[in-house]
Amino acid sequence: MRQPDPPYHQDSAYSMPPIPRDEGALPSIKIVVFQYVMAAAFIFLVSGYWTLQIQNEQIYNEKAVRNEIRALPIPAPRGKILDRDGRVIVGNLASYRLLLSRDNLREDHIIPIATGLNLDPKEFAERLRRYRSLPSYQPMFIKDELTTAEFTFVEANRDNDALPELELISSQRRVYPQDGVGAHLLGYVSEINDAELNTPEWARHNPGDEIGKAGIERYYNDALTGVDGERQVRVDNRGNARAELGIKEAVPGKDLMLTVDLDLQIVAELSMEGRNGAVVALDPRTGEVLALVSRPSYDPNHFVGRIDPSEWNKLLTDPDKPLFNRALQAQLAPGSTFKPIMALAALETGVIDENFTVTCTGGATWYGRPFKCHKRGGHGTVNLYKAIAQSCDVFFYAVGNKLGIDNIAKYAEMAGFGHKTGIDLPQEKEGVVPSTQWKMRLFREKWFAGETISVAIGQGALTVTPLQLAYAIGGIATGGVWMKPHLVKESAALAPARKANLNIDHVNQVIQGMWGVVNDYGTATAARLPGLDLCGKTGTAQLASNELLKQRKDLKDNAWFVGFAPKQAPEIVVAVLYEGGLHGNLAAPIARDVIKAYFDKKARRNPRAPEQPASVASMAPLPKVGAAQRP
Amino acid sequence: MTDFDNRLMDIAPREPAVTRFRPLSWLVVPLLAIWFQVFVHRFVGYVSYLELPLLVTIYFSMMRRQPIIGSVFGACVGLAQDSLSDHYVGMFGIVKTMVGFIAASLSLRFDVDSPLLRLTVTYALFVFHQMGYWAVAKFLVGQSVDLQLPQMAIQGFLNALIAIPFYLVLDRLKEEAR
Amino acid sequence: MESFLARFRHITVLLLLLMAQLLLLAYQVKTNQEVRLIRIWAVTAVTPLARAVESVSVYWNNVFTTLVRQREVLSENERLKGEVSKLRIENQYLQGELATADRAKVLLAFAQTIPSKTKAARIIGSGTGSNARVVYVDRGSADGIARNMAVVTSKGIVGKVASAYPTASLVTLVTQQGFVAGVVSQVSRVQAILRGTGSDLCTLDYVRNPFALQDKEWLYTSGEDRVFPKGFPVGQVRVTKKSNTEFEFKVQPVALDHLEEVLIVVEGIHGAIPDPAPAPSQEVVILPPPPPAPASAEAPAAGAEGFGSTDADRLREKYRKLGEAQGHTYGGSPGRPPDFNKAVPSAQPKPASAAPGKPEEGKPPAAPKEPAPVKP
Amino acid sequence: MILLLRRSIRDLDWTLILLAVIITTLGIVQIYSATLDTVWRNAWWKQFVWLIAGLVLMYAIAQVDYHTLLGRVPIFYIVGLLVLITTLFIGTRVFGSRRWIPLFFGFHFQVSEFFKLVIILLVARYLTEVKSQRLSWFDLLKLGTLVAIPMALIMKQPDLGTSLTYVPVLLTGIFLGGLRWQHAVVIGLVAAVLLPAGWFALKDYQKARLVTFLDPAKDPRGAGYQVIQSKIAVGAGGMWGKGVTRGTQTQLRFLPVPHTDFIISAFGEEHGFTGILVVLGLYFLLLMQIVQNAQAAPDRAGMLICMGVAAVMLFHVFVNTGMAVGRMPVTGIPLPLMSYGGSSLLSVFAMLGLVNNVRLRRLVA
Repeated sequence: MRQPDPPYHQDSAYSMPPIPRDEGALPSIKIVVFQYVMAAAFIFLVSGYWTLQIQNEQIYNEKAVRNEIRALPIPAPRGKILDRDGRVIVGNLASYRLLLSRDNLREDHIIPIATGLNLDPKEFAERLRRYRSLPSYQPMFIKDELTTAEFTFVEANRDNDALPELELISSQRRVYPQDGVGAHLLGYVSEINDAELNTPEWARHNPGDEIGKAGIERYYNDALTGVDGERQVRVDNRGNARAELGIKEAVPGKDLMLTVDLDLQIVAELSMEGRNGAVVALDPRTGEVLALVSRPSYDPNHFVGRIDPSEWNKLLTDPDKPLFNRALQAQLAPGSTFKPIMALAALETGVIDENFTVTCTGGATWYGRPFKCHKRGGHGTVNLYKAIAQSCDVFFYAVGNKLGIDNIAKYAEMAGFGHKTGIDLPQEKEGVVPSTQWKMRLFREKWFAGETISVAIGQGALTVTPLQLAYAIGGIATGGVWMKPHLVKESAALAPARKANLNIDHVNQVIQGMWGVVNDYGTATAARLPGLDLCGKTGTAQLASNELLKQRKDLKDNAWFVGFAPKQAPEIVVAVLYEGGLHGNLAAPIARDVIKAYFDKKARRNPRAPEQPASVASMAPLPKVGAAQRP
Repeated sequence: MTDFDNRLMDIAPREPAVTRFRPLSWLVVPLLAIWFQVFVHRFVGYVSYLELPLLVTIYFSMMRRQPIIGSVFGACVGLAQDSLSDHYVGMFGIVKTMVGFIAASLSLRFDVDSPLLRLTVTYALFVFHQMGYWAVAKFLVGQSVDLQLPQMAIQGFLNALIAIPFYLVLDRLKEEAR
Repeated sequence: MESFLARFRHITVLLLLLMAQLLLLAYQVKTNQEVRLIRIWAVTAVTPLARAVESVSVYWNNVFTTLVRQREVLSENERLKGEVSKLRIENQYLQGELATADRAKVLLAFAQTIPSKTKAARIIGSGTGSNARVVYVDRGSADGIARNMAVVTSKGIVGKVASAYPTASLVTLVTQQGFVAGVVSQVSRVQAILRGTGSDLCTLDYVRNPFALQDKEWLYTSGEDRVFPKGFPVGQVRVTKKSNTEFEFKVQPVALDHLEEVLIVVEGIHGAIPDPAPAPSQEVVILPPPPPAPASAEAPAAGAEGFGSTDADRLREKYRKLGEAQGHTYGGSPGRPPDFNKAVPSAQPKPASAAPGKPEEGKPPAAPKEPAPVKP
Repeated sequence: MILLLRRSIRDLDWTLILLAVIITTLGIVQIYSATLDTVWRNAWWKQFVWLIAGLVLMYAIAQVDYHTLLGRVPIFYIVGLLVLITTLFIGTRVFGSRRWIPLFFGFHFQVSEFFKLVIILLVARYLTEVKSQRLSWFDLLKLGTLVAIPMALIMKQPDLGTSLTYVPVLLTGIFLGGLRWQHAVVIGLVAAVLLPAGWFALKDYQKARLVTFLDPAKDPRGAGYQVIQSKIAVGAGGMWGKGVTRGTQTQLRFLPVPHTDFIISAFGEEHGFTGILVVLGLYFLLLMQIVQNAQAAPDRAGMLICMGVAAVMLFHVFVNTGMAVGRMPVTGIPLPLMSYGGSSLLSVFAMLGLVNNVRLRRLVA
């Protein structure tokens, strides 16, 4: 029998006796059940751990390793760009990026750090404050490209005793020549953008990579780009490296040796300074590009990393188009520089011979239209030599009329006009060589004979690039062998020379005329180099018809000059485009300086017994006209 | 407890003659040794191979014949030595603790006044000490230290040689056993 | 349990001691923090003794040297007249006094010649490890010494204060591994970073222009590390490897032999540190930047070569000067063509009238102006 | 008095205490290992202080006769409810839920942990008062409501895990108190109907936890991340573990909260299956010891108190360690004695105090 339980009192004086022990009421069986449940629960738990730790340890170990091991890339340095003598045109600069690990930053170190790095402490503290919202393991970027002094400061003070917050990360920065020297030739590298990432050309690159975007940098991007290495590190769940496990070194990009001669390039750049235009210097024997200048230029250094948008806009909207590579992309009327090709075409086709003369009275009428010669009073009786040397337009009107447009086109194309030269630079333009076919294809119109007359003096629809002009004249100067222009030696092996079967006599007559241009009271006596048989041809090309010119006075004539030397075995051919230069003889000194630089350098390289000092040589008498004719 | 241990225990307990020292010498001698280690090296470069704190540790542990005291004494000397150098505190401490323990344990089994045994024990413990320090530096702290065995052997011999007269000097500090 | 403890008492105590120290060690290794408190006790406890003994030792050193010299003089005097001997002895004695006083005097004089404010300190101890390159000096934070202060002697730089305790400071020497200082060479003004390696020789890193740096050149502190004031000698360069691509420079610090007294540079504290750290030794001292190098002949050249330039820039500068020297405007009006083989006008222009054709400095003479070079 | 004190100390269940202290010590070592280099690196020290405080609390609770405590249950209950309601308004918000009320010295006090004691006493008293081997529907409903009110308040915090810990006390109580099998069937059916309804009452993150429990791979960076990382950590431990402070997943912080809820995962990684066996064995012994005390209890009330404690502990251990290997949903309830946290540790020792209380009185009758 159970006794009634005493009521529970609210006071604390509740005392014994307790509930009497009721053996039968105690659910001992149920407690045993509970114990079994407990044991089952523990077996269930143990089995869970057994599965993970004993049966599948391998799997989870691998997962753990995948969790904690990361490969961090080591950027490979890009290959340097060297000139033909191995001088560095484009180099890399080891630069350092300074980070502040905010995890262990101490307040009282802010001022020493700011002072040491020449930062304004207030501004620095302000920047730190802005970082407050970010997690503290994220380091703060302080400065790029430390100066020597700052670098020394950081190295000397970032030990444990002084300022352990400072972290240096090394990187490489591309360095281009200052003031835009060779900018169009070299191009620039810049961070790859999203649009480029989606093109097949850049498919193997990753976001954040720096790629060549113009010039050599772009054309030879693959060779210049090295293979990035990687560092295997153990990281924590925030990706902070905790320990290094292994390293695969980066393979640096290959250095690229150009055919460019930095001396010539510099002289050409200096000559073009402050002018708009282009200079192309080739070695006609090999097609090697010795110099390639386009002005105005831009500073590729600004492109490295990411260009400032405002600066980029300024470059894009500049009316002088500094980004435009005039040497390959300016398609302009060649003007009188086309005349040597006309002359060669006329001789080769036999429409004239060396005795052919025209009387120039300062103009002539063809097909009912008046065509003027640049010399008001006329040149009088003109033969081929004089017509080239003094650039008589009337003579070439007659020659052009005799040849007809298709013959002109045939020889212009033979010289390389109207097609890309195939130089190893991106975005070359091909120019225009007009012909009956060309007009029909483009305008669905017949060719008018009157149009031929302007083409005969390098005007009309005919357009060429400075590179094409140098290539064309170089080929003629070497007697009809056109070597593909190239900037990197190995690339030449792939391209066989283009040869034309020319009568050497005809070639010599044209060259003789070009010799006269410079040395025999021709249009470019300014380019005369005493002691050197420099041949050349000036050109003054109208940009627009005479009517348009009357309206816009700012459209000045382009000055052209193309020259080569020496006369017998040309080693260098230089084409100069001087935009708005008014007259070809103003472009001539530019070419002269470049050629002079070439031969001065050659003399420097092969110092032969100095029979006469330079000062004496420059006063040496002129060789007789025609004395150096070929056999 | 293995059979071997029991046998050892059977042999060991002849009542060891505990040597007593004045309390002051427990403090002054090791301090002097450490001080010597830190400051005398500067004047006399050729004594740099000497490890006086180690010799002191060995001597006192050996003479006191109590592993606990040896361990504690070794730990104190080692820690003091550590705190005056620029490495982590505890490196010498750990090694010297073990040296003190071993020296005291060994002393239960042999005549601590025999010079030959003193020489041998000192030499062995010196080598042990250097190896131990090397192991601590390499495996616990992760420093890359070279183990120069021949040098160690020579230095140990020199230390042991110095130890004999040194111990004799220290013997003067003994209080008569009660 | 009790019997267990009693039986294994020895080994338990040993294990406990070892475990405790292991924990201590693990704590330090894991956190990379020192047990600073223990060290402060130890250093503060030992340095007074060291100081006392040091001064006694200096005294005895004087007496000892005097004795030695007296004996020398006596033996010499046996062959000389007795009367003069007394004077000689006195003379010798005075000389001896002078010699010992010399070092301190030199240091004092030196301290007065340098612009920085310094405190003289005496070296009272070295690190305990056999290859530790640290020393203790007898000035501490109580004397105004703070971490990162430069330590120099009249011979050159010694090291910098690694930690300042109340009565003493720990100085890391130039040769200690991880030590870095900015240096500049005396002649070629090449800047570099000096690194301690833990051996007797330091190495040079980040040498700006390794080609220009010559063997045996003296290095001075450049001040750019903001620790060492500019202009203290460091040591002589030894070029141990030099090829087109690889360079290796070693430097033997000059000031580390027979270190007795040093100067700690205390002045030059740039700007007050706002929050005084809990311990006075926690300050970091930053010197103001070194003054710019005096305008010298090479200064503009250095500017042009500046940071990150290529050969193209140098060549352009050369041609520009060439043009200027000859009054030639590139691509400009017709006139006498330029001569690109003329020597580049240097910083110290030679008289313009010097025969231009004359060969100079082993350069090839000006090129002959022949008609087209003959081809083979 | 002194005699009494000596007796009371001597008669404490020392096996139980020793087991608890060993487990707590293992926990402290593991907390130390898991929090190296983190802001929690002093946690192990605090846990040690809590251990001492817990032992004192345990002793104190063991002294007051549990019958007195049972007599005060209504007061405890009402005061507890008031504090729970206060918590909802003034509580400190941590991780989006208000569970803690600020106390002196910057300590925070998790009321729901201590309310467990009230629930245990409540169930014990109620079922003792019923005085019947067979519970009526009315009894079940009344007891269920009494337990459900605080549960609802705690869910409101929201803290599903802790509120669920009251359920095993209730279930164990009615099971031992005399549940009729017909009732059990009905309750089971009702629960089966109500559970889907309860689903809608759950917060989003609670749903997410349950979903990820069923399929952890579904949301590897979100709620499932914890389970996946925990399994990786445990699995990587293998047979012998990687050693104290060597567990990469723990040390590199891949394992979330390795010193509180997932301490067993950290322990599993660093000590392996061997260590897990030891710890689970210790827990099993601890529970067996509590159950043994229940069996030796002087009366029904004492038995129910001990069994309530056993039920809560079992639930905690089961859910927490099961969660670490993905066999239970992530509910955020701590592992008793091991997980870092003053409230949790103190409440466990308070419960052990109750058990000792019962034990001290076993001979009185």
